[in-house]
Amino acid sequence: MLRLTCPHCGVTAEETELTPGGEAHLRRAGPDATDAEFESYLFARKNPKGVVFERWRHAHGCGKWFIAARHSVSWQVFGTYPAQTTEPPADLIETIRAAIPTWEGWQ
Amino acid sequence: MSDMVSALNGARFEGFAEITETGLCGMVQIRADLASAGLAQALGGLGLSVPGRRAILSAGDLELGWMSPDELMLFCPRDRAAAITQQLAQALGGEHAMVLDVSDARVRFSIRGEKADQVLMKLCPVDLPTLPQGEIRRTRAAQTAVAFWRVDGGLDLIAFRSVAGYVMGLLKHSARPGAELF
Amino acid sequence: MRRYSVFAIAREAMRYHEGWERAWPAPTPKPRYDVIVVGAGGHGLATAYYLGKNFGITNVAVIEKGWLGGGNTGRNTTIIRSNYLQDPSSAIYEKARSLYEGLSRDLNYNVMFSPRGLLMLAQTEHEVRGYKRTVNANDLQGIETRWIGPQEVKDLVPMINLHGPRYPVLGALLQERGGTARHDAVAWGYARGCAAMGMHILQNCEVTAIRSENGQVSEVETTRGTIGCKKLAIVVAGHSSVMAEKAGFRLPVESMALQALVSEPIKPMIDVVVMANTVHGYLSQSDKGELVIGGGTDGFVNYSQRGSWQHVEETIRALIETFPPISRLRMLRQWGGIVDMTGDRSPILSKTPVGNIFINCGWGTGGFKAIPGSGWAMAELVANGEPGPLAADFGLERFREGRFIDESVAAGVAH
Amino acid sequence: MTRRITRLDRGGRLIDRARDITFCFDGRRIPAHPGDTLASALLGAGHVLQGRSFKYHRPRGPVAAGAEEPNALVTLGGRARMEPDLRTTTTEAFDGAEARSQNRWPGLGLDLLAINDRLSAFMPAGFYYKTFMAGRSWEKLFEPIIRRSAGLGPAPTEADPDSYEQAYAFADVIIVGGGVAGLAAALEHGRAGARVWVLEQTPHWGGRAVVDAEADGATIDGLAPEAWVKAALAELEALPNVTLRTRMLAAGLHDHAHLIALESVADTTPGADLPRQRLWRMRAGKVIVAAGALERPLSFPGNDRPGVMLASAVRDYIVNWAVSPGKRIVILTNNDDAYRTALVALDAGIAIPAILDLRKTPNGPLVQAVRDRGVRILPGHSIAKVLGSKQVKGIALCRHESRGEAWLERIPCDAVAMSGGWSPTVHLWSHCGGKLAWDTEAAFFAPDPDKPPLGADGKAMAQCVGAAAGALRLDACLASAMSAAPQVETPAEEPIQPVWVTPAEAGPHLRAKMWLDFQNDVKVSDIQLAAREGYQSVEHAKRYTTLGMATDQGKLSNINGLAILSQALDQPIPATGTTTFRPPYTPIGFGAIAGEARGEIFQPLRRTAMDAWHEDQGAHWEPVGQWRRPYCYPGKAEPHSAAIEREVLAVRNSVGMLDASTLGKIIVKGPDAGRFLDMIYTNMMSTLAVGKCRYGLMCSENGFLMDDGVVARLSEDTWLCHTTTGGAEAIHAHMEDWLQCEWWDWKVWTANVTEAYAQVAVAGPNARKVLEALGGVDVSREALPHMSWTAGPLGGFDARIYRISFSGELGFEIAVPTSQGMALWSRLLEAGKAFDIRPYGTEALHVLRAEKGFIMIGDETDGTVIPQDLGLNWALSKKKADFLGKRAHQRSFMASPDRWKLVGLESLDGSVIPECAIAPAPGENANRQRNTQGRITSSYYSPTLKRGIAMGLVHNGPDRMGEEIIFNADGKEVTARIVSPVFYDPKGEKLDV
Ligand SMILES: Cc1cc2nc3c(=O)[nH]c(=O)nc-3n(C[C@H](O)[C@H](O)[C@H](O)COP(=O)(O)OP(=O)(O)OC[C@H]3O[C@@H](n4cnc5c(N)ncnc54)[C@H](O)[C@@H]3O)c2cc1C
Ligand SMILES: NC(=O)c1ccc[n+]([C@@H]2O[C@H](COP(=O)([O-])OP(=O)(O)OC[C@H]3O[C@@H](n4cnc5c(N)ncnc54)[C@H](O)[C@@H]3O)[C@@H](O)[C@H]2O)c1
Ligand SMILES: Cc1cc2nc3c(=O)[nH]c(=O)nc-3n(C[C@H](O)[C@H](O)[C@H](O)COP(=O)(O)O)c2cc1C
Ligand SMILES: [Zn+2]
Repeated sequence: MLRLTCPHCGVTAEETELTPGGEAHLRRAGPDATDAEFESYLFARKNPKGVVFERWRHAHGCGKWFIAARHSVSWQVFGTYPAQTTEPPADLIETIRAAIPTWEGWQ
Repeated sequence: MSDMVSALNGARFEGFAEITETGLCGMVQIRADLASAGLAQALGGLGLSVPGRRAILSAGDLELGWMSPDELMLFCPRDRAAAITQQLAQALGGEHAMVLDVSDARVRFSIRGEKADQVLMKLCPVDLPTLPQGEIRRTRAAQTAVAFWRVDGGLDLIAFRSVAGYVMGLLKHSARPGAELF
Repeated sequence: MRRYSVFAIAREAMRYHEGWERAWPAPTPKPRYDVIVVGAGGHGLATAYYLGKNFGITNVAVIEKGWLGGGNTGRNTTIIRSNYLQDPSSAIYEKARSLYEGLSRDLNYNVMFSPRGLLMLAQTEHEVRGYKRTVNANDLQGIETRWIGPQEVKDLVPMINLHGPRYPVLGALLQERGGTARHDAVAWGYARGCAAMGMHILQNCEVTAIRSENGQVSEVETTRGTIGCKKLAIVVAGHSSVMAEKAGFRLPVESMALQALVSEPIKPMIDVVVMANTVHGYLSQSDKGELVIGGGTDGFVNYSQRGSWQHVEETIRALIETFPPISRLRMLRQWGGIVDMTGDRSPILSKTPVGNIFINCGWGTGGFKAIPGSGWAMAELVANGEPGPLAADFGLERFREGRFIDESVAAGVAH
Repeated sequence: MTRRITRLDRGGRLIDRARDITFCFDGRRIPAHPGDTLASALLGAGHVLQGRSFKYHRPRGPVAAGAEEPNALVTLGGRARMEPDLRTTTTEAFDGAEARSQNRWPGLGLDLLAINDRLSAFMPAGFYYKTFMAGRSWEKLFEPIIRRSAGLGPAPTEADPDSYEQAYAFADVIIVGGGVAGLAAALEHGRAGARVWVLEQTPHWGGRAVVDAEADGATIDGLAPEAWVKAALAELEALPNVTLRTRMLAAGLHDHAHLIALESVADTTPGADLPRQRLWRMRAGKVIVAAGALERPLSFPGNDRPGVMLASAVRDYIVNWAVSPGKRIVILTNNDDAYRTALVALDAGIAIPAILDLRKTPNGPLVQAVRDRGVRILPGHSIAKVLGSKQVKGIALCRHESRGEAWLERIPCDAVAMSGGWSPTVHLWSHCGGKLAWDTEAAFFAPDPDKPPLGADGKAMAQCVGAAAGALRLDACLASAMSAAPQVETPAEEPIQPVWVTPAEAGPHLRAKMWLDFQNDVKVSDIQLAAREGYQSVEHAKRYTTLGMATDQGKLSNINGLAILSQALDQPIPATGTTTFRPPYTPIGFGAIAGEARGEIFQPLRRTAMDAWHEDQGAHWEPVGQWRRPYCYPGKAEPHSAAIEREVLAVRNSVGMLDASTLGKIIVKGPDAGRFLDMIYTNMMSTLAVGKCRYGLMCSENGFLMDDGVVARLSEDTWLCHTTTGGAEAIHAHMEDWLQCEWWDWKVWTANVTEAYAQVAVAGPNARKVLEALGGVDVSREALPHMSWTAGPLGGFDARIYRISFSGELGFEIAVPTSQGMALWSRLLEAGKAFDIRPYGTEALHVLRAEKGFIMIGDETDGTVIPQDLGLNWALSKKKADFLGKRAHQRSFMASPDRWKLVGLESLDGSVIPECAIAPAPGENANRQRNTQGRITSSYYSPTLKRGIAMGLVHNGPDRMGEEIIFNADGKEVTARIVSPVFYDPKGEKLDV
């Protein structure tokens, strides 16, 4: 059972206090999207065996959504940051690059 | 009002710690930009200031807890809740803020005694020994959401009102005489 | 290949069983095959088997990165049923179940199919309606199921607590010829069957890259060298996204850990398989005596074959509430598997953006029961290049069209 | 068989000889002392035979003295407290305990199923895969036989009367194991001020060192280890930052340094009003595994006979419990450590007729010490056969380098102590990915310190010390655990000689008598068979033979098994590798895993303010999510159907009241609230006038209908959204998700105030009169028209009143603070008396709404239904550029006109169509399934119309009004006519009064 530090309230919460919310940084496809764009937005998932950017809600806590960068095999946590952003913070990207030089990036 | 009843009507249990449902308690939920001057001023009117992250502070019979980056919970005597709600709402009239009297949405328990911590150590995934005085911790107790903080002689805990019976059941189970952890 | 029988055993007993031959050889890879199946789980092996048996295609390699059957096929709770609600699902699961009935003889390998009866407990009015609907659907689908009342449930499962304080048992959906099979034997039996047709099973051979030209795959790179193929079937369950990425497309799939556990062995305690979906737990007893228990899935991407502890707690809590006597049994071992969850929780048997690559995945928490039927349908898809009726509704295009096959509507779960 | 009392006159460091207790074993009274295990007391009373093996039902005695015991399993306690499969070696004896042997019939001494042993030649590993395939012979005949003879202990049949609990703990360092290494590590970290927990599974501190020193006289800082342990404990106890716990098993190490531990609290005092066990969920900065090492047996013919034991176990029984497993003990070893057993045995007056050392020239100080005491040491010798069946009577001696056919001598003895070397206890290290390295010299897998299990920070989360790290010698052991290690005096030892099979050239006949997995009856020959048949991966071999799958999980012999597999495959041991180590270390009880969650506190039960009243009225409850709601209020002996009918008619004819408190209530406020709700709902909410209510629909982004409810506009910038009972939390979370993660710059606040208000629906032609009787705000038709709300005093309550209706009758919903809910309820009952007001439950609610053709989330919808299917197109705003679900509805399958759509259905004979019936259509599909054209979504008897009514989804239904179609349910056919779904008051005249 994993533990993540909520960037909003600073609590290091265990999984039972959190709710997972799937892949982060998806771009919403609205009414004008093509079928392919809409399908991709709703379903196509990167699902990497490696670094994942995933949404979590501190549900049994401050109730806020945040994003965790985590390794999907080792469960190493590279960092967490508030969900109110469209891309991961630069310093976090640096941290991950340093840990995994072969990492192909978050997109 | 005389026909008001709290969830468990003041139920008590004596175990290795003393558990009491504390009866009616006023609770006012405030959602606002916690950094706004208006909020500080509005709270100032009650002799309160904006608590820091996860802090709970008190002034007289008021307590004010930090619930999230844009939410506070004010605890007060039940009969003052409506007035305080109004007062704050008015004071915050110009802001994008929301003040609600949610007094009856929750139930409050007191856990008293030297071993009060141990009651919650059995229910909450929280490092109790390091919980400082003046911090309010939101978490879960077994399978339901709670928040608690230290007070003189033990801990106070709030949970949703509908599960008051469940939470009392948990606390009683935890505080059973002879079942101390240490 | 020598046939297995009681006489063969008796003969071998006389010479200390020194004369048995290998169930499947360990060949060196050929440079090229007509079909490469990636993944020697149940679905991959069954695909190869029916390619040979139904279509005469035997120049086939099944490539496995670890040991065959070591994926989810070797770690599942072995529940077999076909009492699904939606037509496409019940068709393929019933095809599978009916193949299970004769599988031991077909493979000459006892897979211990045990149609001991399967119950899905209804513990809310909502579940009652869901299961009654399923019974009615099954009737039209040609699947034998029936609704039974609480007393009949009690007769089948004497240790059940019908009157749980929270969720009384209101009845159950019973499939009398649902049950279990010995999971490893299914993989081993198919592997032996494939080997008998001269197919190659290449273990410890991981596909590391897929080479395609003009939208057609030509060869795969593996840890045992480059191997060419005319067609490629990807049947790797939890690793489907990883393989799809190598082939250049994304799937509507997320890989998550599903956990299971067994108790210490005890004398027979429960003769049927019971699923209790309101409280999330399912239970059967293996022939060796351990209770085989399945629980919940983590809701996040996880490739670790471990899972989060709280799901074990949830499952055990639920089961004790429903089966109080198990409280004094002990957990012997817990483990996880990486399941591939699709956008509608139903499987994918499909053509792909790459012309001669076919994919079979998305069986998630419930594909063991489907192995023979899925292999059958997948063989048809690979051999003909187009899906047959069993696979027709499970194509990838359904996500674009909004044509979901959602089973959770009745059962709440999809195992 | 004669039983001899083998309790020694002196010694027994763990038992309190001054006190006597007794327990029962198979009906016999067994004397014991506090501190005994069941095994030690049974052995002390001469009961070597303590169990039967799984497959062949061979007689078995304990082979070990600890957690690795595969043989000596019993059932403890009776009736509701019966617990099967307990190891006698780790179960504490207590006064009045009742133990029974298991897996035997009729008795332990005479077990008829031991016939399997005679047939063992026909039952090698995996024999069942090769036969029983004819017809249905497997399911009908063989499987039932196998099932009955498999299994171990009996299945409990009653509910467990005991209670359990959990606890959480956090530490910088958690040390697993209270041997000298663990205590040394505790001193190291405790002195440095870290928060330290030390967990020891047994009731005792000190581990092996204290026992071994009895033999070799080793000292730590000049002290006997026993004294050193005492001093260390005294120091640790004085440190406030150190917590010491015995009887606490570290069961599993999980990701992010999550350690699951099981504490035995009241196992030996059944019936005490205490939690029996406590499951700890611990988080550590680092876990130090100081779990010691496990001795390995040797594979020789007859090594499973009762009386054949691990050499260290023999030593433990003598030193710890003053029990001698035999009067004459032959020792078979490949290392020096077993000589310690000889020394303590000799000191206890036990004869050692011979030590068979598989090495050619053993000569270390320990060997010398034994030789000096005149013991016959036979280098290069081994055992060709163990004589005796239910108890060792002697051994046949042979050369190790032989086929074992030439017996050199028979040596009478009543026990054999064997030692095949040691394996570090790496389980916890390995649970979460710590890797192992094969140490050729020492012949064991040890933790590879360069490949530890990693924690959340990507750094090592565990470390092994002491014997668990492969530091077997006492000096190395302590040095590995502490930076300033104490001074250790301990004898030198010569290297072990790895031997996996002895005699070395044993033929198949003898290899079929060498046990590896004692419990599951896996022999050397079985592993070799697996290799021969291609089950060559260690994981295949495990599954084919069941090696290591027994209740000891291979602790005893897995290493031997994989060494033999390696030999068979002619590959080095590391190339074979180990099977996966999985939690728990030893089995842990389900009761403790469930913790407190049973009975009343199994799950949260949500109750409204009026719950107790409903209970008093004898309401029949229905769980709705975690709430419970009255389904109906049956009178004494009144069937539910009658109660429901009565409740429906009360509403139709006069007035009824419903506890609607569970409906979700979400406040949405802010300058962007209208815009936000326009996205969340399919219809337009921003245009709702203040004071008005509007029914709204919500779709998921995928287009499916997810919730519905009435929205009220409270003020210019505030709306109140009602949701379904089950939906409140989910919809609130859904709103917050969109607000926080997509439209975070929109100025909107939400709050879920569901629990702050009790809500009562008053419905029926006389509803207004009831409200008027209470007095207060004007609720007249003019002041409060349908779909509007008002606030003000009502009967002295500060109430909000919504004029809405889910029954089709004049209806009000009154919300007051929850603390006044009961008071309001009582006042309404009181005021309604004049109109014979009746409470009604959820089922009457369902019938009432169905009569009106209102949809119900969960009935008409099931997660695959879109609003268009339900004829709710009017609620899909065409004016809005966007809302959740809008894009989804444009996809071909959802936009298709060719869908199943909602209609009303009436059976021709007026009967109730079975709920969930399905309508077949002509023909079959490509998979030979009957085609279908519709299904029933709701079906009720309508007390108002006195006939069955139903709603359903039918292919192109609305275009087929009046058509008859056949539904199929429960094997019967019912013909129904397609009609409008609004059965009652189609013009809505009852509402507008
Ligand atoms: C705990 C658990 C309980 C379950 N319970 C049930 C149940 O009761 N009933 C039921 O019907 N289903 C159940 N399931 C689901 C079922 O196990 C799976 O759906 C099914 O086994 C999938 O089979 P498969 O052949 O597709 O995949 P797998 O058996 O996982 O086989 C895929 C294979 O592909 C290999 N592979 C992956 N990548 C590569 C590569 N790059 N190169 C080469 N090989 C590769 C893997 O090593 C693996 O062996 C359960 C699953 C789990 C985890
Ligand atoms: N000379 C040899 O061949 C040889 C071989 C093995 C051990 N030894 C001796 O054994 C001693 C080893 O000392 P040590 O401290 O490393 O080990 P130890 O075996 O003395 O102590 C380990 C302790 O850990 C406990 N434990 C094991 N698993 C546990 C779990 N999961 N949860 C809780 N407790 C658990 C055990 O009950 C035991 O008390 C030394 O004296 C060493 O010399 C010698
Ligand atoms: C149906 C079934 C029954 C099992 N029974 C046992 C058992 O009796 N003993 C045991 O040790 N493991 C048992 N296991 C678990 C396996 O040992 C193993 O943990 C599981 O297949 C996952 O593999 P892994 O742990 O090697 O990753 C069983 C597994 C399954 C699927
Ligand atoms: Zn937080």
